[in-house]
Amino acid sequence: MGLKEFVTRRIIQIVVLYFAIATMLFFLFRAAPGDPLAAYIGTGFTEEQAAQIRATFGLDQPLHVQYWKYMTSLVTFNFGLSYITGDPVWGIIQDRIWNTLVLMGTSVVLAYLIGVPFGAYLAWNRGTKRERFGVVFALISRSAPVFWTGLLGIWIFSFKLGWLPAGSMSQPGVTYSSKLAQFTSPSFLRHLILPALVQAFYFYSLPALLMRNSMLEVMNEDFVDFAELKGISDFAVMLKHAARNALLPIVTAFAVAAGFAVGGSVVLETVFAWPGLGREMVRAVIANDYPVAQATFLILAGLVLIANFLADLAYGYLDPRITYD
Amino acid sequence: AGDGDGDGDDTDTETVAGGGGDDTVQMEGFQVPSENVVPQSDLDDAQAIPELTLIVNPPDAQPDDHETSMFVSEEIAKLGLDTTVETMTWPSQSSTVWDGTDWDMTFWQMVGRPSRLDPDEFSVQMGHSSFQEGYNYYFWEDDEYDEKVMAQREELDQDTREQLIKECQQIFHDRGPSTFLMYPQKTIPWNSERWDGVVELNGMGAVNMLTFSNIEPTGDRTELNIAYDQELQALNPFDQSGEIDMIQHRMIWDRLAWPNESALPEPRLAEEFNWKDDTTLEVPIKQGHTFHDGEPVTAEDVKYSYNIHRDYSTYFSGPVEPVNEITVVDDHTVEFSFDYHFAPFPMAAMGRIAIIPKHKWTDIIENKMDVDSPMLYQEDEPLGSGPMEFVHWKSSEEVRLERFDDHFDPIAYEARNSRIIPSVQTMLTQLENGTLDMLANYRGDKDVLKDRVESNDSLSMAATTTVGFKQISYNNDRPPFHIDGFRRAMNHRFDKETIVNDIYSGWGRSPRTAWSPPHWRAGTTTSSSATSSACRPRRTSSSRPGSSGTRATGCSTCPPTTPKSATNPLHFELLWD
Amino acid sequence: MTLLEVNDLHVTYAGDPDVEAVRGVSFTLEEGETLGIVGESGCGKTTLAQAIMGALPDNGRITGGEIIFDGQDITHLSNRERREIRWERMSMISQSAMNSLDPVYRVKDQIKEAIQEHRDVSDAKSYERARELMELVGLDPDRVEDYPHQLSGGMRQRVIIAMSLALDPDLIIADEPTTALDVIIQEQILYRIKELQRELGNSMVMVTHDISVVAETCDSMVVMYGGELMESGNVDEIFNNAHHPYTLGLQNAFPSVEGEKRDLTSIPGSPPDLSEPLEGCPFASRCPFAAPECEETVPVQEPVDGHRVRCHEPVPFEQIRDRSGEDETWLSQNKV
Amino acid sequence: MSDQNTTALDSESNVDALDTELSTWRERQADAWRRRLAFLKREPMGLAGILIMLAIVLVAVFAPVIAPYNPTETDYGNSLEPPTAEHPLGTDSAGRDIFSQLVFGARPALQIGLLSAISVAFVGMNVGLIAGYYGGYVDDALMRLVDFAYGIPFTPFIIVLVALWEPSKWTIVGAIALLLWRQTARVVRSHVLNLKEKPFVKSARTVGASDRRIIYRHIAPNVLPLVFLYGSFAIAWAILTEAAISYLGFGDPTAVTWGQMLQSAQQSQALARDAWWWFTMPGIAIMLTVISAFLIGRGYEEQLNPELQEP
Amino acid sequence: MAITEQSLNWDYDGPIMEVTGLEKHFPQSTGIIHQLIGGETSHVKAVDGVDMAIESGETMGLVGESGCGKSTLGEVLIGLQEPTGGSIKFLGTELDSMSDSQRKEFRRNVQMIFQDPYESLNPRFSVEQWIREPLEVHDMDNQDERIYEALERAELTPPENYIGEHPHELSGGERQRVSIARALVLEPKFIVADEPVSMLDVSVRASILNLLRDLVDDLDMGALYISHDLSLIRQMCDRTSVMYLGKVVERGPTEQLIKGPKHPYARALLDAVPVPNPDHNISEPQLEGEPPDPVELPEGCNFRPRCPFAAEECFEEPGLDAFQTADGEHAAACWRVETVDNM
Ligand SMILES: Nc1ncnc2c1ncn2[C@@H]1O[C@H](COP(=O)(O)OP(=O)(O)OP(=O)(O)O)[C@@H](O)[C@H]1O
Ligand SMILES: Nc1ncnc2c1ncn2[C@@H]1O[C@H](COP(=O)(O)OP(=O)(O)OP(=O)(O)O)[C@@H](O)[C@H]1O
Ligand SMILES: [Mg+2]
Ligand SMILES: [Mg+2]
Repeated sequence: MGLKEFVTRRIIQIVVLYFAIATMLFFLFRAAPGDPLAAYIGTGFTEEQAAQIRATFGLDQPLHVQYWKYMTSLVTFNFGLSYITGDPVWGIIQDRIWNTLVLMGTSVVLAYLIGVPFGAYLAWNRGTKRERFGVVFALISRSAPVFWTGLLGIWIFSFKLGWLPAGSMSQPGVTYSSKLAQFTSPSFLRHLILPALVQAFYFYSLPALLMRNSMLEVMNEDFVDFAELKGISDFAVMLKHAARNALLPIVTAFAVAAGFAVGGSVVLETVFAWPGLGREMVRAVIANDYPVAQATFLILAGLVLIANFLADLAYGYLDPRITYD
Repeated sequence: AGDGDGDGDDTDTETVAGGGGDDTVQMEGFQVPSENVVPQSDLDDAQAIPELTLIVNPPDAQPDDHETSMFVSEEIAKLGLDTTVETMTWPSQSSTVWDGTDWDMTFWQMVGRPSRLDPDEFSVQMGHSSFQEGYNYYFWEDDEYDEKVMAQREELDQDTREQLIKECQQIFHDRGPSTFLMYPQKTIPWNSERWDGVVELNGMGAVNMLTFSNIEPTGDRTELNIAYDQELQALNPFDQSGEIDMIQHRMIWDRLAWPNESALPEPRLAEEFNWKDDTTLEVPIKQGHTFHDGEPVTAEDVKYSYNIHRDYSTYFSGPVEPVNEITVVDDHTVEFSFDYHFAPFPMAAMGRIAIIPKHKWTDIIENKMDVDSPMLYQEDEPLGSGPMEFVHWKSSEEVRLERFDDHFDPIAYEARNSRIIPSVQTMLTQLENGTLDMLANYRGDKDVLKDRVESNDSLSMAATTTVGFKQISYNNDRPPFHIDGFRRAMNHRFDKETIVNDIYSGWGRSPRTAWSPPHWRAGTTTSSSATSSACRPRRTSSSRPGSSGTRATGCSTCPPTTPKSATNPLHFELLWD
Repeated sequence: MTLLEVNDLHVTYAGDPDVEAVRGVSFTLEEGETLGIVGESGCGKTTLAQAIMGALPDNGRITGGEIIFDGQDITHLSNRERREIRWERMSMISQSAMNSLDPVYRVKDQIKEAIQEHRDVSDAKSYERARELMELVGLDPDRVEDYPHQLSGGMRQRVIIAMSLALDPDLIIADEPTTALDVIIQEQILYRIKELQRELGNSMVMVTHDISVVAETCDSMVVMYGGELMESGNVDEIFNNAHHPYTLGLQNAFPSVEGEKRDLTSIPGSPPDLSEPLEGCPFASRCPFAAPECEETVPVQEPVDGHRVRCHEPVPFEQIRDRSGEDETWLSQNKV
Repeated sequence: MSDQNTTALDSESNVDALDTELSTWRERQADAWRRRLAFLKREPMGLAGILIMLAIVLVAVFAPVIAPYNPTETDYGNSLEPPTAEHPLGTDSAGRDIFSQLVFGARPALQIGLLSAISVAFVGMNVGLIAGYYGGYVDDALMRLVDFAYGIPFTPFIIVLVALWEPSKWTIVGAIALLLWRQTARVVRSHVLNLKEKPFVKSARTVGASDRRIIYRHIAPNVLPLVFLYGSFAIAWAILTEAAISYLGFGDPTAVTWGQMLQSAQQSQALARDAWWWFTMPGIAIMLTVISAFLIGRGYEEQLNPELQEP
Repeated sequence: MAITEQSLNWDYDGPIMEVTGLEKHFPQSTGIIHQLIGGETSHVKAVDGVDMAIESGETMGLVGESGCGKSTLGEVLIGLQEPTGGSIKFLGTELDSMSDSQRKEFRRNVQMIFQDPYESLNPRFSVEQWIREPLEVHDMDNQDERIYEALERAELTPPENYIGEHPHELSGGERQRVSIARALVLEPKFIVADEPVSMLDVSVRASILNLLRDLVDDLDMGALYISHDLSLIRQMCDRTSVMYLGKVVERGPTEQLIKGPKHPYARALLDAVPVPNPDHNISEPQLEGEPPDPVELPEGCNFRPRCPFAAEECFEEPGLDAFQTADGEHAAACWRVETVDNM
């Protein structure tokens, strides 16, 4: 099977999965107890007005009609109106997708940039005190809840030292001509440092520990010994053969990491008041703003699926043995 | 009930003292009718009640509220009743209490809002029997009350209206469907080194329209950065449900009227209010004023703006309901004719309804709305005629408004950035390091705030007692709370001074009455006195709640908690103090 | 001329417990000659090969003796010196040659890597050389573009052979190059190796457990047991005139398609534990002829009939040779 | 081995035989255990993990004995006290003893951790076994289910579930069980695919063993260590997740959990008040528990995977 | 013996195992899309029309290159894999038409010994448990006795020493003996041994081979012995089939076949076996390259593309009886047998 067919098949699979997840979500929310519109309707409305509002949100229609509308929204991005503000949901969340992507992207990239060499270093120093210490350190950062390290980070770097902003994404009152201008502005980067580092501090341990294990495994492979036999220098063997092969499982893990990163945005963004999807989702869930909650969830799920897909592609690219079937 | 612990003298005195037995403040204004003493037979019924449950939110969100509930519960226990405190999150509390009937007592709080400055809102919604689905969630009914509270609505004469309100308060107090515990103070810190002219509005606090039209930068930073802890819901001139939104609205869209320093409606876009007779109000508007896009503001716009509230169901459909017709007299004059005389109109409608550009909204309503309700339409660039123009709204981040230079009442600074910062800690840090100039709704610990403000020369703080309050409500439909006397016994059981001073560390005021005094009589304080107003009695460790009788001694060097303006007419001082 | 001389070599693996895998092995290899090393699994063949190549695992160390290659003592070389010899002068086809190719690089890149690491050759030149080598080992030169997984086991083995020839080394060490392959491929590969060696004139050490492979491809041979050398010498000599009971046992355990069918004998028992120091002959416990002295003293390597044997000769060699062909001889030993 | 062969022998030697048999059996069992636990000697980190976990379990079991105060008892007079002799780890803003809260917090942490681990292990193992063993459509269907679970963002899903239903630890455990089995299932399946081609499984089939027997007697024991490994990771995940959920405000507010403690520290501005004892301690407790689970898992993994072992 | 319900025909005096036209084709995995657009699935023809009959007490050798389908044939024979065509008869009863109880009996009576002694025992079972399992599955009585007996037969003596051991405590040869004991404990009538000694040390190979041979003789079993090495086959087997790309190309008594192979492939196979004789130097291989994948097979004789003798006629498929000796025992599927013979 060729790459093209593989990609087509994966895309079809992803689309089907996506719709399945969406369906689950739809019924999950319908099955939830309570009137979803209670928050919006409040107490100031008559029955008639309430009914009108219900109609506005399409809640008066039979379930299958609602379901159909909901499913089409996945394609049209017309996720309906927020129960709280009445605004189109897509308008509320579209910017946040970027904000989340930038933060999570930065932290995952950072995590990999730190973690992979660190893991390789650990494997290289196998059996030494340094390695042991390194592993424990990685495990510690993996055990500390992100929100807690986030709090500590804020406490130290913002409250105590005053070096970094304690949250949000920008200086007040600044307008940017484009997303690019925004995401490259010094003020934005200053705001990005702490949350990205905190998240990366958590995430780097996954590639680090995996890289270590995978390196150790690869270092036992015959081709590594053989490369040494060929008279190739130790460093070149490590880099060209051991690390290169050890990277393969790390790529797969990238999908998992990205998945957790996307999910973890919920916590991180709340701690750092980052205006992203995760924080919006938390807000929406607390406020019973179902359309927004559903839409953010779906976007997050979509991001996870895309990350999985990209990891698959990258794996296929990196590992010539993958034959796409 | 009251016969359990020898402390029962509260129930058999005819004159009820507010708070604990040794409360020295006399409630001179109140006569307690003798039939309100608990009849023995009713009490027998009451004893059949096994255990009373008091619902309160978990201590984490509001530790003081929780502590108060614990205190209250202990006090009730002293009456010989079994009580427990049940912790519930706000959603469960709301569904149990608000939507349900299976509850005994609940801790409840209402926050101060500008519209609540007029006693109408509280007195009607919390007391009128038709609001049992609403704020009268405790199922209280009183025919006399209903009659009086509706009568004040139609009363044009302020003095008579005050009298009616006072009578309503009296009835409410006598029958005690819920016990008022305190009026909390709203604490608002700002950077007084950079900003001058903060107005502290009695009953409201420092965040109000007067502040934002008054305030002036002292240095070269001419943008005001103000923090909110929540996202605003909409920038829609017909939807003002969110507390956060209100100032933004008022900066973007003018109203015909606005509340002055005494919280009385005062002409704004209107030149004057001209009651031609009981049911006709003529309103000339300021000439030469334009919307931000340069189009003139005309009488047509005013009529159009008001008609939307009549045509569609909005939050203000109520206040415009008595309006029979709106006529454009000329380009700058509209005339409202009413079905009956409607006294609250200037405040309830003219002070709140935004004037929108007809030329923009006709198109929106005809062509652009997805949903048949203008309340649900969000303009990309909200357009009004207020002192500030909309620049951007980055959701969850900030709303930026810039000065509209052609306004008839121009402001002295160039822009206002409303930052959305959910974390109290972050807010505070940013205020301290100068990123922020003011915290619009600091919900954190007030002692912490005070410490920070005191240790920072550039910061000031206003602590204002608001019209919001905290109360214990009883389920009036359920024994033993269906007995007036029982409720009143409870009412007098709790020493509110202790609660305010010991539990809330003095950040509030103990009430002598139901809801609020009529705030149109209240006044303002200028920012100069505000910092010191935060001074309050220090809690001493010996004055524990429960050790009834001991009370915190006020800090002798401090002025009274709430600053009083010299111009405060305070007709109802008696009720208030 | 002697190309390789191994004198009383000892190799120990550090561990818990330590394993002394090679225990005093000596032999010489002449230029252009092929030497076969045979022995049961675990007797230290690979260790010996790796020691010569200087490619012992991290925990392995030469603890005694010397290796002299082309007149140079290469027993203890620094990494850098070692790298200069490796592949340039001696190359290795390892036991696990099938897995010796890095799965993520094309064949050409791996051959080129071997060349360019040692010689300053242009890309184009080394690519040409890669194709040339592929042809040499009987593969389609276009397959240099393939990834290892696209080749069959036999082909991969050929690629490794091609690679080992890349720099035309003096010595090729082949450690069981065909064990994992079926007979047809085995024959093809062995034949190719032999042909190339004849053409190019390099020496070779062929490690295997299959004495028939040695018989078909080697000039001289070394029989190892329990880390020690049992018998060594000319292949013809050893096959026709073996002296050591172990060599004889091995021969009798081997089936053949040639000649009349005969019953096979097996050597009961199992090889010694190399982590324990051994007094006496390592084979003593399995040897049907063992005498008390066999258990006590290590026999010295003695030249007998044109080859060397390490045996106390508890009974005369003629007797040993006669009796070792019978099953009962071995069965009479008490089985371990 | 007792059977007909020995019946002819006199009873005394019979008893002797039984005795020696028993003692050799015992030795064998002891040996087996020694072997199983031997890795601890080689894996000091794994040992540390076990010791920490053991300590936490003890604390949880004897919480009422250890804790000096009732963890929910408010004492507003002693609020926000830094550590003293009376309150070894200080008090929170409602005067509740931090140490006692920490001690009682070990209970829900372990409950959630262990229950999640068990359910994750149970579901994951069975799905993996069945998918891997039967292959074909069963495999396809189950693996699509795994893909499905992988497509769902973890924390958000749990938030939705917990928010829509009751905020209790059971909901959290349920939600974790609903998702986290995916990894176990995948790993187990790939091992089963491998194992079922092994001659010893083929041998069982040749002998006529039923599918159930093959799956649970032959294959399952060989994937059990893996399941255990992922189970230990599930403990860690579950505890971290519960903490995060509580922190975000979706936890059961009346429960005494470490996450809930951090949530109330956050709510009460413990940072601004410099009440470090309040917001550091629960974090450290979470970390210790989680890291002990990781250490155990990792030690075990090092043991399972010879390549990872030190030379 | 506790076998109560003997529904197989034990008095059958034909070959114990007989297959005709046996086929096992594996579909090549192709993508869903490929299938959706109606693409045809190609097949790996691992076993492609094999006829074979094995008598009781006889060992049939199966020899061929790697990948020619030997293991597949073996596994199909004992019912580990379902054939895609042809028939298998055990004691004259068609496998397909067996009742449940007959199938159970079939299972009890056919066993297999695998190549890799390190993977053919469950690492978690003790020797006793491992050997007991078949007895449990078939609910046999006198289990302990049977276990001892089987161990003794497999020359694991004394059994007490082995019974409690776990696989990792055993050497390769001992493991293979345990496998044999397990196969024997049910007293099967037919056994497949798939390269049982290829991973064992030379010194123990002989003993396992001898053991297997003796067992087949003593227990009057039928056996199929699989290997790619004719020298091992020679030690074991009475008759031998040579397999190439899923087909048997030559069959005959082993000695006869080794002395005079008829099919060019059999010749090549024989020639490739190294001989422990120093006078015998390695000669140029008769076969170049490797067999093609059994997916797209050439027309006519499978071996044609590699055959040095290939001629015009070879484009037609030869039957196994294309060339037979007078007694019909030694047969080869080759058009050019005579030419080959004369070389
Ligand atoms: N890295 C190592 N560490 C410890 N012991 C080792 C190591 N490598 C090999 N050994 C031991 O050294 C002995 C000799 O091993 P070696 O691989 O040289 O044998 P071999 O003759 O090549 O066997 P085979 O025929 O199985 O390849 C064996 O007992 C083996 O277990
Ligand atoms: N389950 C399977 N699915 C697809 N193809 C298979 C399967 N099993 C075997 N084959 C293919 O069938 C052919 C015959 O395989 P088989 O294992 O029977 O060969 P063999 O003769 O036993 O080889 P070896 O000597 O290497 O063991 C090979 O091409 C193999 O790839
Ligand atoms: Mg070796
Ligand atoms: Mg096979």
